[in-house]
Amino acid sequence: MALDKTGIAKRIAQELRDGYYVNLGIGIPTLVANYIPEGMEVTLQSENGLLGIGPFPKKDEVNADLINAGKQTVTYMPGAAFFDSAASFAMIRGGHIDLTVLGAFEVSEKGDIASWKVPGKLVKGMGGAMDLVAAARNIIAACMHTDKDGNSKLLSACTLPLTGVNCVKRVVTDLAVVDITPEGFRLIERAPGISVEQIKNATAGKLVIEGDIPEMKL
Amino acid sequence: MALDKTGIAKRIAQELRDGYYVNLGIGIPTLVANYIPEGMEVTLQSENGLLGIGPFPKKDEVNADLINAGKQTVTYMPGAAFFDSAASFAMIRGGHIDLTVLGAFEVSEKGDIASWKVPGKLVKGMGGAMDLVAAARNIIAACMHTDKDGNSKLLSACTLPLTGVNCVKRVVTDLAVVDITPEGFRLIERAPGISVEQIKNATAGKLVIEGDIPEMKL
Amino acid sequence: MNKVVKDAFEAIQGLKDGMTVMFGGFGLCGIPENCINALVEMGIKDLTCISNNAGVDDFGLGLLLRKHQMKKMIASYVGENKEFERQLLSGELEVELIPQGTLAERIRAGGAGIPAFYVPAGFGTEVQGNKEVREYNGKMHVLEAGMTADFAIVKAKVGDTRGNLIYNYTANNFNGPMATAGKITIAEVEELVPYGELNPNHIHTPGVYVKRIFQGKNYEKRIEFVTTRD
Amino acid sequence: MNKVVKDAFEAIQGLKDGMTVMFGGFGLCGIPENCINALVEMGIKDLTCISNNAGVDDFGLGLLLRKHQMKKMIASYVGENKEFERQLLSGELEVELIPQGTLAERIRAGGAGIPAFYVPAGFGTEVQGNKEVREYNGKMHVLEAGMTADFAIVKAKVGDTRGNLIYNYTANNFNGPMATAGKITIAEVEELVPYGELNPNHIHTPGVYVKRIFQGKNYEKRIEFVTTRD
Repeated sequence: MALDKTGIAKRIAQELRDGYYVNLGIGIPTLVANYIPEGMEVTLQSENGLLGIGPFPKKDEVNADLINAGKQTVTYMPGAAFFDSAASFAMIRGGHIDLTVLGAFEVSEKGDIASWKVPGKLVKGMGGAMDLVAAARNIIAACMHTDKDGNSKLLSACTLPLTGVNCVKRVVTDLAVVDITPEGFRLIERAPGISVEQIKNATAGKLVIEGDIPEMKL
Repeated sequence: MALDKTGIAKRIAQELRDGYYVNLGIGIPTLVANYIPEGMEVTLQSENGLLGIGPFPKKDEVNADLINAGKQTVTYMPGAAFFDSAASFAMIRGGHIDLTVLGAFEVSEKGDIASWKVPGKLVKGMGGAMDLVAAARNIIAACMHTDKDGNSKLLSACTLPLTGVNCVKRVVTDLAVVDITPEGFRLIERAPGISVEQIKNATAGKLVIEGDIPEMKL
Repeated sequence: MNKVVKDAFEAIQGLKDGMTVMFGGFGLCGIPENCINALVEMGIKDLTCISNNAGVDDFGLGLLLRKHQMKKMIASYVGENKEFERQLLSGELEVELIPQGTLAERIRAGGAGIPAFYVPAGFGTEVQGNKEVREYNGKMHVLEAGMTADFAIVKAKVGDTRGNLIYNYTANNFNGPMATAGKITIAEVEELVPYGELNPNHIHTPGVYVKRIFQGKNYEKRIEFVTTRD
Repeated sequence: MNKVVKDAFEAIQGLKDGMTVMFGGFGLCGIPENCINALVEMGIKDLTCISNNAGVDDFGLGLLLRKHQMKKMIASYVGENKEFERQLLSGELEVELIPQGTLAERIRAGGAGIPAFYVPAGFGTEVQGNKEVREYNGKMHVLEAGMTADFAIVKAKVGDTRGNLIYNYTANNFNGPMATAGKITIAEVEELVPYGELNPNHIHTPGVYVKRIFQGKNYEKRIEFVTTRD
């Protein structure tokens, strides 16, 4: 069965390693924070100037001066640090964040990502997404494998305005985990109960399938 | 009579204005701090990361973590701020310092300054001098008018390796105050008892003399 | 050296129609509420506003929008703002979108006397436009320009009478860089203390950058998305 | 995530002959004494050292010089150091002098993913060399490159077990920028505290930059010029 958003988040959480500094985008990526494995120290960065995001506050802890990049109230973890936006993106641009997880409208087999603008729809802006994808050492895109009309989001080339080129390393969708390789999308894992054939049919870009493709363990 | 170093410092102190942020170089410029007019608030910047240098410490106040750009122990004034070297030179380069006073080996009539290197002598480095002269909005060079052999330090063109080009606005020497103008050095004031003729003879670059030249009031 | 002014109205003196103004804040967090309100009341118009976001319909920069005081908005994300949307679609408002990190660095560079620098963000996207590109370390970069403004208006938690500022938590955001990049920088603070009271090791913005400072009042500190776990 | 190491010897593991190493400090103020001493004791050689200054004959980087462990020194001002002088004149030591502000900014840029940027410093001087120049705002500028190192070794007053650092007074200097620019950054601190003890608004170097941290010992904190008013 195809994963729901929570399932995608759970699978992405398996990419975390002890000591990682991670930036989670808005949407599915934010959910990853709920599935950090017990005992693992992962520090979440918020590009508005916080290293060490904590859980949402209790009602009486809400502080207008303490929000995340999605403008939601948050708390901070022991060992956190605050800094300004230039310092925050210096950290991102300088490659000091181990993993970035971003939502995507489309991903190409070359690792291009489109995530910020749909022609004809009102443009709200790219926020920090272009900086994150241009700089992070390790970028995972999180999205549904197809849109609600069944059109693949994993393409040979993106059709929407790009957020960044040649940057995504791995895509985790409701159907599969695929890596970006010089040969195209390489199928790594299937969602539980999803067949290779289903993934193939849902992927418009070149899909490399080698050997047995294991099922995700969630 | 030609001024001594203290006299030069006293004259330069007359350039200070209330609220100025000032960077004083090593040597004569440092002495300027002793002659800040009573009641005037002048904040001294030290390029190693301090805005608000205080007087030298008493013996029991000496702190190894608190030095000026000349590596001397200092104190800090109420209202001071500390920052790192990149931030300090961002402040300098961004033109936020009102006045910079620097020692000079030579100054040209175009406002070029040589102050860091004498061929044949061991080079210790330019430190922050090149950054200061390239960026400060208002640069006063402090030096003797001639070297000990009587050679002028105010030249049509510098002979020593440059610290910066076209940057000095005013030169205060033991003999005179001169401004850099498109026409050359323009004589502004004479040291007490020094004649225009003496200054002319001591100046190798073009010296513009217009009207009566007043004596400095020290 | 008296940097202390009475209130926002005195602080914005000289801020005229057609000027370029930076506003600190991220969303509604750390915005200079008092000065924004004073600009609205004074009706200063044709402003080019540089701010990461554009406020909401009835708060923050949204108030300037509602009174048509903005000619152009330079931001990274304009957020949920219906009036903004309307003015953009009708062509009343010009908008320039800049990646957030590039925006922050352009402002820092403007304050630091760096006229241009290379960043990887935006390469291969419409942000690249006609900008120069160059490869460094096997990766393409875009040449971006430092940015300054006629006025920069920032908000801090505490300030002293010499203009030293300390921000609180994530309310630093664009306030720190912007404070360095205004030809005239105004700081409004929740608490103004005599100079000498702040620990000089804890200061985020040294006073040299601030020309005018005042203690603001009636801070609403509205929260865009109150999200709690209980 | 354990960043805490036992001592300087454990901290410098992997630092090998021929590497490029940044050392924080200005003169003798804020230098990583423990790591310098460990490098001397280990005899690691052919180092390219990036530091604003070169220490004095019998302290700081002067100790590395004395044992001929330095191949090249990159600095803004080498100061009073007879052995340095001797090695320079004899050609044993290569020296590259960089204006102090450009050095600081190149290091900051290296840590911030900015491969190149324009500054006015050095234009028309021998520092310009073959670098690209360009006019901005009526003033000539020189293109300078970001700078990183195999190791950056910094010293802070207080640090926590997650690598967050707070510097004291002017002992921040090059430590802050360098902490961001090492492929591996080592921090030695006078006091190491459990994470959570530092006020997150007061941290100068966020822990993300620091890979290894330890509490140093026997700090001499020598002063180059003790100058008093009494």
